[in-house]
Amino acid sequence: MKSWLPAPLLSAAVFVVWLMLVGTVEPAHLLLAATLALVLPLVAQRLRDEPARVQRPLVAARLGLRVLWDIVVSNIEVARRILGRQSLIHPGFVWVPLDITNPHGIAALAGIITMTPGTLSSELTADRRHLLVHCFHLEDADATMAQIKQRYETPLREIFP
Amino acid sequence: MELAMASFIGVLVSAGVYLLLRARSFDVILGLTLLSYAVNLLIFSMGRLVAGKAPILRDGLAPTLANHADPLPQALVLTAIVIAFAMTAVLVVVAVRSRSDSRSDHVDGIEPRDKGQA
Amino acid sequence: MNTALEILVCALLLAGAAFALVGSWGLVTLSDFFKRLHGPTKASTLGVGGALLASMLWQAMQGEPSLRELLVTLFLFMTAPVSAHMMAKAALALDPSLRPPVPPAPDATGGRD
Amino acid sequence: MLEALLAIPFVLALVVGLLGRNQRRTAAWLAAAAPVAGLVLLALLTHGVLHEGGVRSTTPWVPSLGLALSLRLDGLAWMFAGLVLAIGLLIVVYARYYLSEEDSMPRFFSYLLLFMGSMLGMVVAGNLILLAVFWELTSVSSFLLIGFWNHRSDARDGARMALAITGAGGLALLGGVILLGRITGSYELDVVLASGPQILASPLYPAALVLVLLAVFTKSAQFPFQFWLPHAMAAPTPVSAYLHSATMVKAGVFLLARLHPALAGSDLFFYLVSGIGAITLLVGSWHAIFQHDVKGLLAYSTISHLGLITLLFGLSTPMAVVAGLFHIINHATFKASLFMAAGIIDHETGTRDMRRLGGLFKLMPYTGTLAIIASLAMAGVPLLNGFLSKEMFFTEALEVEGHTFMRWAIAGAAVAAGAFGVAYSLRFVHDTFFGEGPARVEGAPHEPPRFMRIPVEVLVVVCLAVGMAPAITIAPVLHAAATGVLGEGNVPYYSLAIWHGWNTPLMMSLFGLAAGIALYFGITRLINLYGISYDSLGRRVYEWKLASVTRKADRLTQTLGNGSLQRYLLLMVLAALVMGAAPFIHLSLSPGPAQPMPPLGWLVWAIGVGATLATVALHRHRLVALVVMGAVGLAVSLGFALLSAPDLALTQLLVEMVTIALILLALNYLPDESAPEPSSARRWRDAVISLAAGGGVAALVYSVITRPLDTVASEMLALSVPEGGGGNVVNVILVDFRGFDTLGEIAVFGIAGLVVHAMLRRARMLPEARIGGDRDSLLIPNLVVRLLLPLALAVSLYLFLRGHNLPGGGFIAGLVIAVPMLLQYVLSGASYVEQRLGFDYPRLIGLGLLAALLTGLGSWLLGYPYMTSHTDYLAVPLLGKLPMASAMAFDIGVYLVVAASTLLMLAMMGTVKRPLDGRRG
Amino acid sequence: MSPTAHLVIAPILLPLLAAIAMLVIGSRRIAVQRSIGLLSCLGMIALAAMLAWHADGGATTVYLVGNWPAHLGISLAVDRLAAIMLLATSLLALPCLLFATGGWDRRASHFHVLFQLQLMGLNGAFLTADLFNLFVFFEVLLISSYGLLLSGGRGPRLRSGLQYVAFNIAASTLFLVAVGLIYGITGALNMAELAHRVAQVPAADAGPLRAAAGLLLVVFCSKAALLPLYFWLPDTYARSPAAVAALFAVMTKLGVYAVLRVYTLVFGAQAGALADLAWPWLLPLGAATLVLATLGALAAASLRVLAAYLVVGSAATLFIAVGLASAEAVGAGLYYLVHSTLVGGALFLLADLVHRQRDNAGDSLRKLDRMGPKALLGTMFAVAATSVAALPPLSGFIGKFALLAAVPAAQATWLWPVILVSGLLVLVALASAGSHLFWREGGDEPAPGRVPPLRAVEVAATLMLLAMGVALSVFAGPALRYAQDAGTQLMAPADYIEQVRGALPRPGVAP
Amino acid sequence: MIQTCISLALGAFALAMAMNLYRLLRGPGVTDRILALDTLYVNTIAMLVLVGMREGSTIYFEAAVIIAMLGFVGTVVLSKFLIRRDIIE
Ligand code: NA
Ligand code: NA
Repeated sequence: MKSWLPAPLLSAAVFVVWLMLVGTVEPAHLLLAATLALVLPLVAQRLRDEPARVQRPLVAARLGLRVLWDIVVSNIEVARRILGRQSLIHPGFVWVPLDITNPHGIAALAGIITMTPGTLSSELTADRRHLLVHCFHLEDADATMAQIKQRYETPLREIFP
Repeated sequence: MELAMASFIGVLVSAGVYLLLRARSFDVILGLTLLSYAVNLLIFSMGRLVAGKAPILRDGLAPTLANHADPLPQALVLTAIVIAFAMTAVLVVVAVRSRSDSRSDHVDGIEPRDKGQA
Repeated sequence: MNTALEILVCALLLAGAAFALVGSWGLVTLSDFFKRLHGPTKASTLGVGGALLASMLWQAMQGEPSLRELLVTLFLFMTAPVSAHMMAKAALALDPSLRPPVPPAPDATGGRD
Repeated sequence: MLEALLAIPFVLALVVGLLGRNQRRTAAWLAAAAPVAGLVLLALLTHGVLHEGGVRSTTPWVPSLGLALSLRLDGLAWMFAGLVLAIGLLIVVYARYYLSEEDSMPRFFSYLLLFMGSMLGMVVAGNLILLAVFWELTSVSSFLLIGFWNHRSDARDGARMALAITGAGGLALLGGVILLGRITGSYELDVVLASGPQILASPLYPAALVLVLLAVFTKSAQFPFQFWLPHAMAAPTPVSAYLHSATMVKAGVFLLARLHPALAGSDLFFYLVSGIGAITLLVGSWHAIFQHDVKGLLAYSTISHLGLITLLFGLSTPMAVVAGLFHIINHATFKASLFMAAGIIDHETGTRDMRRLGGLFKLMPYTGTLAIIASLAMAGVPLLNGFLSKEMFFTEALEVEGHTFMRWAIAGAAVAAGAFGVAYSLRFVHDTFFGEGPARVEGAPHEPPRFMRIPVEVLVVVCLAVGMAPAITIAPVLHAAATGVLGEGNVPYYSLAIWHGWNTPLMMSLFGLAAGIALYFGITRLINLYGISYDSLGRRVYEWKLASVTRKADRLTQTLGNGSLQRYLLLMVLAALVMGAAPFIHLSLSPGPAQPMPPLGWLVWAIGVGATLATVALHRHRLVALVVMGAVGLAVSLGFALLSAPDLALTQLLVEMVTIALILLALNYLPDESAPEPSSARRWRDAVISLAAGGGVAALVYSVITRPLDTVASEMLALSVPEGGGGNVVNVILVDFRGFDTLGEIAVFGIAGLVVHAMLRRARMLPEARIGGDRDSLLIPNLVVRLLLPLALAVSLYLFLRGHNLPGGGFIAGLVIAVPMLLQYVLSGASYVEQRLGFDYPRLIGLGLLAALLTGLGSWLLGYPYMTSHTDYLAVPLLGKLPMASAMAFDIGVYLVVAASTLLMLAMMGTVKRPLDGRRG
Repeated sequence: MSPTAHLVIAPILLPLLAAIAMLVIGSRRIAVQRSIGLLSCLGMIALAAMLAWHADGGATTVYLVGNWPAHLGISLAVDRLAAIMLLATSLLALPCLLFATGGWDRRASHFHVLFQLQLMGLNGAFLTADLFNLFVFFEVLLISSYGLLLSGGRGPRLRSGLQYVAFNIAASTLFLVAVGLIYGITGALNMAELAHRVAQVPAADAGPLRAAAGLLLVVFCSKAALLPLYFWLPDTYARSPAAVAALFAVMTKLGVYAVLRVYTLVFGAQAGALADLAWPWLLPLGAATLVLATLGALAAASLRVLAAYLVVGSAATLFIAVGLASAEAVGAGLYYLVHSTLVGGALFLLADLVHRQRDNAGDSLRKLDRMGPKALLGTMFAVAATSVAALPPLSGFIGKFALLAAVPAAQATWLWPVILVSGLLVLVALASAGSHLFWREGGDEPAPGRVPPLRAVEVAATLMLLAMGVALSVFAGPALRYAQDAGTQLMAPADYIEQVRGALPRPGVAP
Repeated sequence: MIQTCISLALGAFALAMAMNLYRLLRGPGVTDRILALDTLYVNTIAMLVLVGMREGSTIYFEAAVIIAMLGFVGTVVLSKFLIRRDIIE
């Protein structure tokens, strides 16, 4: 199993992406999609040290929705600040200590932080223990840090143990 | 529209030629890149400027030039883009090697102030 | 139904456009690089996302439902953070003084498990 | 037989040339065999010459040019051939003993035979072009012979000078004979010689004459070209004896004789030829008196005698022609023997300087006697052959018709030259054999080896025999030669008696003799001859000219091709400006109506123009310029997208990405900034030129694209689906209509990869600057990009498969896989990627090209031209019918080449090694 | 379709196939690469000979690639001119390759592949009847030439390589501008089709079309190194590896070929408002280039620079022939072209042999040194020099004679002196060079082992080229006849146009 | 109505792109320009999608996908250059 389907999630993604691309579910394309889903990850696998394994799909789905919501909310928030007076904006960096160790989890966390407006993951220390986050408007560093850890890191630790 | 295209091409050519005539290999590379944009646009516009009529045939649409942009210049531009890229790649490598060997990134491989002594 | 959908499409379009505009406005007006870096994330998330959603809906209304726009969104959501991350790193590399000192390592209990 | 006569020397030259350096005897024997065989053949041909109007043979060579290997042996040619062969034989014998151990005998004789063959070829040529061919060959072979002692600088210089002067003459001759061919319609000598009146009447005649005479005057060392001959004396003496007395220098006067029927008869001919001849006669004989080198004296004497012969041919009367021919023979005999004698003297004493010579008669009386007899012949003393022809000359000089001034001038010149001739002959005899000396010479001079003397003896005997019994010795030969020039029955009556009574010519001779003796002793009394240092004006002019031409050439070349790319490119731009603008001096631009601009267009325009201008403004800050230029690319590809060219938009986008990466890779090894330019004038100049170029192109584009177009593309649209099997017409063009372009294009692309590979695989370069610290693992981007790769593969495959009907295709698909791979390289490092996904990219390029090539070849099997596409539908169970266009297989090749080559370039750029010693260069 | 019908395209496919085979087999097995390369070159000679023989019938053979009519697809066409070019190229290629097998091919990565692909580009350029396809093949051969020039190179070679590459890319850009404009005005790319359309172009388009044709002329002249665009050449050629420089001897000829082809066919006598567009420029520029090239030769400081200037001079001579625009002159020019290609190549090979036999001075014409086997090299030099200097009886003489004979009286008054005097100065330059190299000795005895012995293959390759030149003189009759027939054919392009435009695709193919 | 909205949205995106252009040309830092270019790319996606909507055409989709998937390449390599100079180590 592991040898020819090393990353089932990735295979699924390829399968779906293919069907999305061709926009049909004809048998020929299903077959082709399946084939690609088997073959392409094998190729890509050679570049990957450890495949991502998603453990808790439900948690993941919930996290996804939460992120979407946060994106909307913080978009509005940041937009408001941009259109407002510049002097009211107090940007700043925060080193977020990481508890999560799974590299995919870290990557996901960094991505989520960046995608939600107002925060931006800028750097990861070499030991992967700290993530430098730049905040568009930093009022309380500890609160921001805690919020990131609670809203995103905790579920991610479940998803990527 | 034609005027805009022609003027854009003209600006690209001017910029490209100006950079082409500079003394440093990198500037020449930039100049040739700009010139290649200009040339691609030029060939492309030789098929005349048509918006929204890609030369991709569909059922129910007669395959004529009234319904489709001239595909031939597009094909030529594709070839030209590819070739220009290939040439740029070679030029870049030559420039780098020349710089490394002669300690100067002057296109003549020698700093102007050294020229008298060489 | 169609009207409602149409309104939704319009809303998505206009909202997306507005966010993109604000993001780019931020890019123009904000005073330093790290602040400006936040602007475009608006464009790439809600801005483009809105347009893509609108397009998807619109196609569905035309009777040619397609998920391809979703694909664009997917790729954009994958890559945009990478861009931002890299630019931030680049800015820090150019001016290392911006980077605050790394705090001491968190206590071992919260660490590896 | 005629061919054999001509071939023998060349063949033997080759054979001798291949001999080893120590095979001296063999070389000499073979060299002697050539003239012996030639003389035998000539003897066999004699009957045909004397009684059958000549011997002819023709082999076609280049018929369309009228150039044939026509050989023609008439009396003139026969006489000259005899001269060349007979003296040639003597020279071989002489040289056998003259050359020292250090001299390579095979090489010498090879050159000598080459010359002999060329000379023979020239005299027996029956075609003017062929004559010119051999003429130049004599120049070339004489170059080799003069430069034989090439360790000596005077030999090298003399050889070069001789080649330059006589070679120039040869080129003039070529021009002249082409003109003659134009006048007469043929280069065949028989035709040309029969067309004298036609030639004289032609408007081209003066040009033809002048060109031919240039050849004559240079070859025969006539004024003002005479100066090369004394410098040719650096040659070994056998060469001087052969070339510079008997044969090569006679080529000029031979040509005068040869073309006499065709060219003579005009005032121009008369004045030019006799005038130059007379000047040369005087100049040569006067200068001969002041030479210190024995051979130099003989050389100037030769010049003067050649002037005499030229003068005779210039006079053009039949008697003058006879006299000229006669003197050719006489001069050849006495001068060759004198040169050989000079060679013996040189050989024995180690010097030819008359200031050091003297008193040799005591030491080598036999040689001295021979030399004195020959000198007397040269001086024109009665009972010797030189006297006879000189008498004929005096007679003719007195009978110059119609031109009173010329008659007096020529007669005067004749007497004066006679006196000078006596004077220098005296000097030669006196300063070498009598008086004080020899001084400061090597060893004890004594008589030379027996066989070295024989040739001199033979020639002196001829001088005496002809001088005393001309009627039985030389008359038949002279008659034959004169017939060859003047034609059967046109030879005048003349008497070759040694005594014609006390007539004016004899008086002139005697006066000249007396005056010459007086002159010599007068001069030696008045001035110290030995104190004169002599340098020829001609030589100085030649050298100065050559040096100044070379110097100017050098300066000009340095100025023009100054190694500046900027200059070369500027010239190209200017040339394009001129050629692009030139039509509009007469014509005008007449653009048609334009379409309105959509608002989005203005945005794209603004991005494009703004970014372009910014690129120029910022170009010195390279990274910045690169970033800004990225927006130009975006604008271009947006333009494509909005103007109905989705494939172009895609391609431009992708290429843009790779290009930026490539240039960045390069920037690592280049300075961050361009050095400031010293000259703002130059910037302004370039700016003006650039604006002109841009404005010109814009005007052209505008005027073209606003006018209607009738293009072949309409047919392509119509045929794309039914015959090309695809709805994306651009792709159908790429893989089918113009698939052959694409084959070339991917070849270019593949080659680019190979070139980059070849240039970098062993290169070691040091980056411009290094940023310290360890490499960042870039974990976050890395993981994303690795996730992206399989998805990109899927997209790539998708774009590939549908390319024939919708935007996409092999090239785009290839880049869509190459770009994420590029990211892998960037984020994970080259070694990481290569370890895991290391492909042999060059081989992949090969396989891609193979796929493309084979797809095209498939149609051969079906009997169709290369690359004929075949579309079919393959029925597959469950999947239904799959379109199988052969063009798609071709696209696989494109795909492979593009992906492999791009990756090869990036990988090579990314994996350059550092220099071993850590320093640049 | 008979198998022989495919002969037309074979000179393009054969080297491509050879290159592919080398790539697939891998670059480590040099012996295999050499064998493939030499076989391919031999095959090319055979193909070119067959095509030349076939073309001598006077017909233009057309090959419709992809079975499309000429104006839609890309067509190849063989007439005498194309055949001559193919033959000259293949005859030059074999000795060049042979020379390289003496060892250079080991030092330059991908040498054999690039060599074959350059031949593919050359052959394609000579065969194609399509203007844009001509551009593509130009690029194929150019990029291969970059590789051949630069692979294994360092220092000065890289410097002039940078100039060469940049200059040629600029020229290619201009090529595209010109082709684009021509398409934009006429709507076609096939040269026969263009010929047809150009003749009917409306007056309003004549100006831009003339401008486009003028730009194209600049491009071709820059390849052919015509004033004022030749200055790049001497350095580049002089610094190229010998086998490559020798092969480059044909590259300037390619420019001349392109001028001949395009400006007789498309903008020739029958082109209406655009008739005879190029000739008035070419004659004076050719003459001026000849003079300057001659001066360059006179001033040359090394044998290779001298050879390079001679290449420029020969191209200039060709332009004089072309500019005269008569069948005889063009015929003479074509003969001269073959001659100068072969002998120019030989001179570069020889220069390299000399260079390596003179340990300290190389091929310098300023410094003194000792030379290894003087007799052999000297004789080879003498033969080459005789030919180059247009001394009889070798091919150079015949070519120049034919050219002089073809100059009409009106131009002869100034052209003859130019040609003849430049010939003389070349003679002087070569005589000086020869006497310096082979007659003067000086400097120190080279350290033992420093001067490698001459390699047999290298000498054989050089001799082979010289022998070809000699053969060209011996068989000057038929050769010149062929060339002049080619000239006649070129000056009356109606048949070419008709054959190409009228060629019908083979029917019956079911897409 | 939708067409109007599309046009409005297009206008807005165009304006946004114009502002990106301003930052691109103005700088001041090289990172600002990279950011501007990146944003320009992102906005281009929306523009292409909107033009596709307006014209009822799907041919702009590929370009949108390509930019979304690979448009960040420029940003990444430029940033990497600033971080390490050597973009492929
Ligand atoms: Na076809
Ligand atoms: Na296809």
